[in-house]
Amino acid sequence: MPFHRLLAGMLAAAVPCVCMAQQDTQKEVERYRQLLAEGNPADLFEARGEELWKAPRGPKQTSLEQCDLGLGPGVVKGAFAHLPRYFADTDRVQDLESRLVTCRVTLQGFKPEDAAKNPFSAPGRASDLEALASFVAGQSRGMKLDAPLRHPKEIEAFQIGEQLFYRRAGPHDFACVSCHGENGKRIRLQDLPKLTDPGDARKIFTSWPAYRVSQGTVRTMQHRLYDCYWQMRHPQMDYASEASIALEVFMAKYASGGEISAPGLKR
Amino acid sequence: MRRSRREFLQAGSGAGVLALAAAAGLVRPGEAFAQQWNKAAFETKSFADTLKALGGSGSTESAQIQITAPDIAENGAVVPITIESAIPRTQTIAILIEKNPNTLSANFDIPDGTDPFVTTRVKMAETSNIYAVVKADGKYFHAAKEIKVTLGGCGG
Amino acid sequence: MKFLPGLLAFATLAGCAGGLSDDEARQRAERVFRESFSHGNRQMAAKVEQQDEVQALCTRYRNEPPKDVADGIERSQAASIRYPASGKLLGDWRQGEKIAQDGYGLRFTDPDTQRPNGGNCYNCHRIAPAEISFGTIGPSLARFGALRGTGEATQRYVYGKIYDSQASLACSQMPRFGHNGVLSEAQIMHLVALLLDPESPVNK
Amino acid sequence: MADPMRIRANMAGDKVEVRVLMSHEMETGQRKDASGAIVPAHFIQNVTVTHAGKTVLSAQWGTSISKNPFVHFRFKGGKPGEKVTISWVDNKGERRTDEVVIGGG
Repeated sequence: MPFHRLLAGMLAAAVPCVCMAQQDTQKEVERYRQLLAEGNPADLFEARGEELWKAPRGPKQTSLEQCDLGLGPGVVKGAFAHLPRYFADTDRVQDLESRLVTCRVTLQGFKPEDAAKNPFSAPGRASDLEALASFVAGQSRGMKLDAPLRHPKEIEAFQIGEQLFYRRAGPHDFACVSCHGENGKRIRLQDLPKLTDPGDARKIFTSWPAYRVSQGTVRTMQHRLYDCYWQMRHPQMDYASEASIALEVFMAKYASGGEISAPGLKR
Repeated sequence: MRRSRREFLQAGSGAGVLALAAAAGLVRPGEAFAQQWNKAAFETKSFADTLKALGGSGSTESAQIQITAPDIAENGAVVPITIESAIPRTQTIAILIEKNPNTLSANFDIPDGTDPFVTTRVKMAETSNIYAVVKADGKYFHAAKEIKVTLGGCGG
Repeated sequence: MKFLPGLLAFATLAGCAGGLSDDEARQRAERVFRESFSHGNRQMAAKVEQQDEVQALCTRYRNEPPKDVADGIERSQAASIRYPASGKLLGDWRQGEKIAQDGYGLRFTDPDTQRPNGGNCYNCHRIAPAEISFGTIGPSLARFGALRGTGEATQRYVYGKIYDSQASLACSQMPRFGHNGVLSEAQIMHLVALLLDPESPVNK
Repeated sequence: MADPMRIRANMAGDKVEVRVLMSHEMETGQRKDASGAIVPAHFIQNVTVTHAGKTVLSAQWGTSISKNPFVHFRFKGGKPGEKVTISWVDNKGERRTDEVVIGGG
C-alpha cells in the first residue's frame, strides 16, 4: 500500500487537533490579507506606469500611446483582458510583457535587447516594464478575461504550454503540476491554485501582476514564472520566452471568464 | 472598517488625482516641518528606554487602547497595525516593537479635532510583542499584543 | 467537471483547425523548452533538458502511469536505494529539524559553496507541531514515530522513502532526495530521527 | 525626485477619512546588497498633514515603517472641495509634498 494512504489512515486520530490549529492559522492569515487590502501599493506602480506610457522616450522620442495591444493602436482599455493573443505583425503569440517590448522597439526605436532590459525591479532599482505592465493591466480591471484560442498559433501555444506544465525535470523532479495540480493545497502558508481548475485559475491568473508585500514591489506574470522555475531548480527562464508565453496561454484558457483584479496584492 | 481596493481607486481617479497632478511640482525646499526627529528615541532598544526617551517616567496598562493587527503575519516586512485610543485628551500614539533592532517604530502627534486613531504598516524582524504607547493629558498608557511572524512562501 | 464542455469544444476545435498531434506537441515543447532557458547557466540547462527515464515517463503519463509502467518504475527505484553501510539509520533529530526547515540549495542564485542543501520538508508537510507554517502537498507527519513505531523496519522504510519516494509510489510528487543526490546519507539519517526519535518534538 | 503619493480623502459623516500611500524604499540600514555591502539607511523621518492652515496629523518614523508606507487616519472640520496637503522628508533631506481635494462621503 502506498505510504501516503497508509499514513492518512494512521493519522486519523491526530486529525481533529491538526485541523483546529490549521483553521485558526488560515483564519488569521486571511485577516492579515484583509487588513492589507485597504491600500495596495500597486497603485503607485500604476501611476508611474501611466506616466511612462505617455512620456516620449527612446531614440525616436515617442510615447507608447499608439501601441497596439491587440485592440488596435492606442486602445489600452480592455486590451489586457484579451492577452495573450496572436499578433499578425510579429507573426507570433504574445503576452502583455512581450508586446510592451515590441512597442518599445517599433514605436520608440529601442534595440530589442535594450527594450527588454531590467524587466524585474530590485531594491533601489525600479523597472519600467513592471510599471507599464501594472498600468496596462489596471486598465482592464473589473473586465472578464476572454482569451479564446482562435488562431492556429494560439492553439499550438496552448498544446505546448500543456506539455510544459507536466514536464518534470531537475534535481527535485518538479513540474508546474507538482504544486498546481490539486485543489486546497499550500506551500508553507501559501495557498496554491490548481491551475487547470477554472475556479482557482479565474481567481488567481487574473490577479497578476501583483504587489508582493514580501518583495516590496510589483511582480509580473513573467516574474512569477521565472520565480517558479527558480524554485523548481531550473535555470533562468528567458524574459518573454516562447515557453513562458505558451504556459500563459495554457493558464489563460482555464482562467477565461474570470474577472481581472490585477494589479493584485499578495504576500 | 475596510474598503475595497476598487473604491479606493475610483475615488483616487476622480478630482483627487487631478489635484495631485497639479501638486506634483509643489515641493518647496526649506519648507518647515512642525516637529524635529527624536533621534535618541529611535535609537532605544527596550520599552523602558523608549518610554524615557519619549519623556515618560512610567506607564499604565490600559484597556482603553485597542490594537488591531493580525495574530499571524504572513510576512514580517509588512504588518498592518491600527491603534485606537479611548483615553480622553490623547496627544500622541507611539508604536513599539519589542524584538526589533530599534524598539520605536513610529510616533504620531494627534492634534485636537483628529481622532485618536491611526493605521500604518510596520516591519517586524521576528515574532514579538508590539506596544501602543499613548500620551494623554501628560500621562503615559500602553497596551500590548503579540504578533507571530511566519515564513509564508517557499522559504529560503 | 464544469470545464468539460469547454474542453470538448477545444478538442473539436483542435481537430478541425489542425492543431498538433500529441507527439508533435511533445517534440515542439521540447524544442521550445530548450530555446527558453538560453541565457541561463549551461550546466543547469543541460541537466533539465535531458530528463531521466522516470521523469520522462511521469511526464508522459502525467503522473498516472499504467500499472506495468508503475511497477517498472518502483522496481528500478527500489533497486537504486543505498542504505548506510554502517547499518545505522537514526541520526540527530535536532539537525533533522534544521534540514527540514531549510530551503537552500540548487537554485541558480545559490552560490556554489560548501553549504549543504536543505530538505524543504515543511514546504509540503506538517512535521513538528510547533511550526505553524507548513505545507499540505504531502501528508502530515506529526506524531509519525509515536503512531508508527520506531523499529528497524520503520527506520528502513522512512530512509528509503526519503531516499527515493518513487520506490514505493511511482510518480510521487516528492523529490527523490537520495537518488538525485540532493541530500547526503547523514542528512537523510537526521530526517529519519526527526520523524522517529521518541525525543523529537514530532513525537511529543 | 520621488514618485507622487496616492492620496484619498473623503467625507465619512462629519469627518474626513484620509488614506495615503507613499513611494519610498524605507531602507533599514541593515540590509546587504548582492556584493555583501550594507545598504545605507534611507527612510522617511517626518510626515505632516495639513488642512486649512492647521496641522491635522504629524508623525516621526523610524526605519521599521514598511516600504511604500501607508497611513490611514481621520479628522474633523473638513468639507468637500477643500484641500488636504501631505508632506514628508527623509533622512537624506529629500522631500515630497502632494495634495488632494476632499471628496464627498
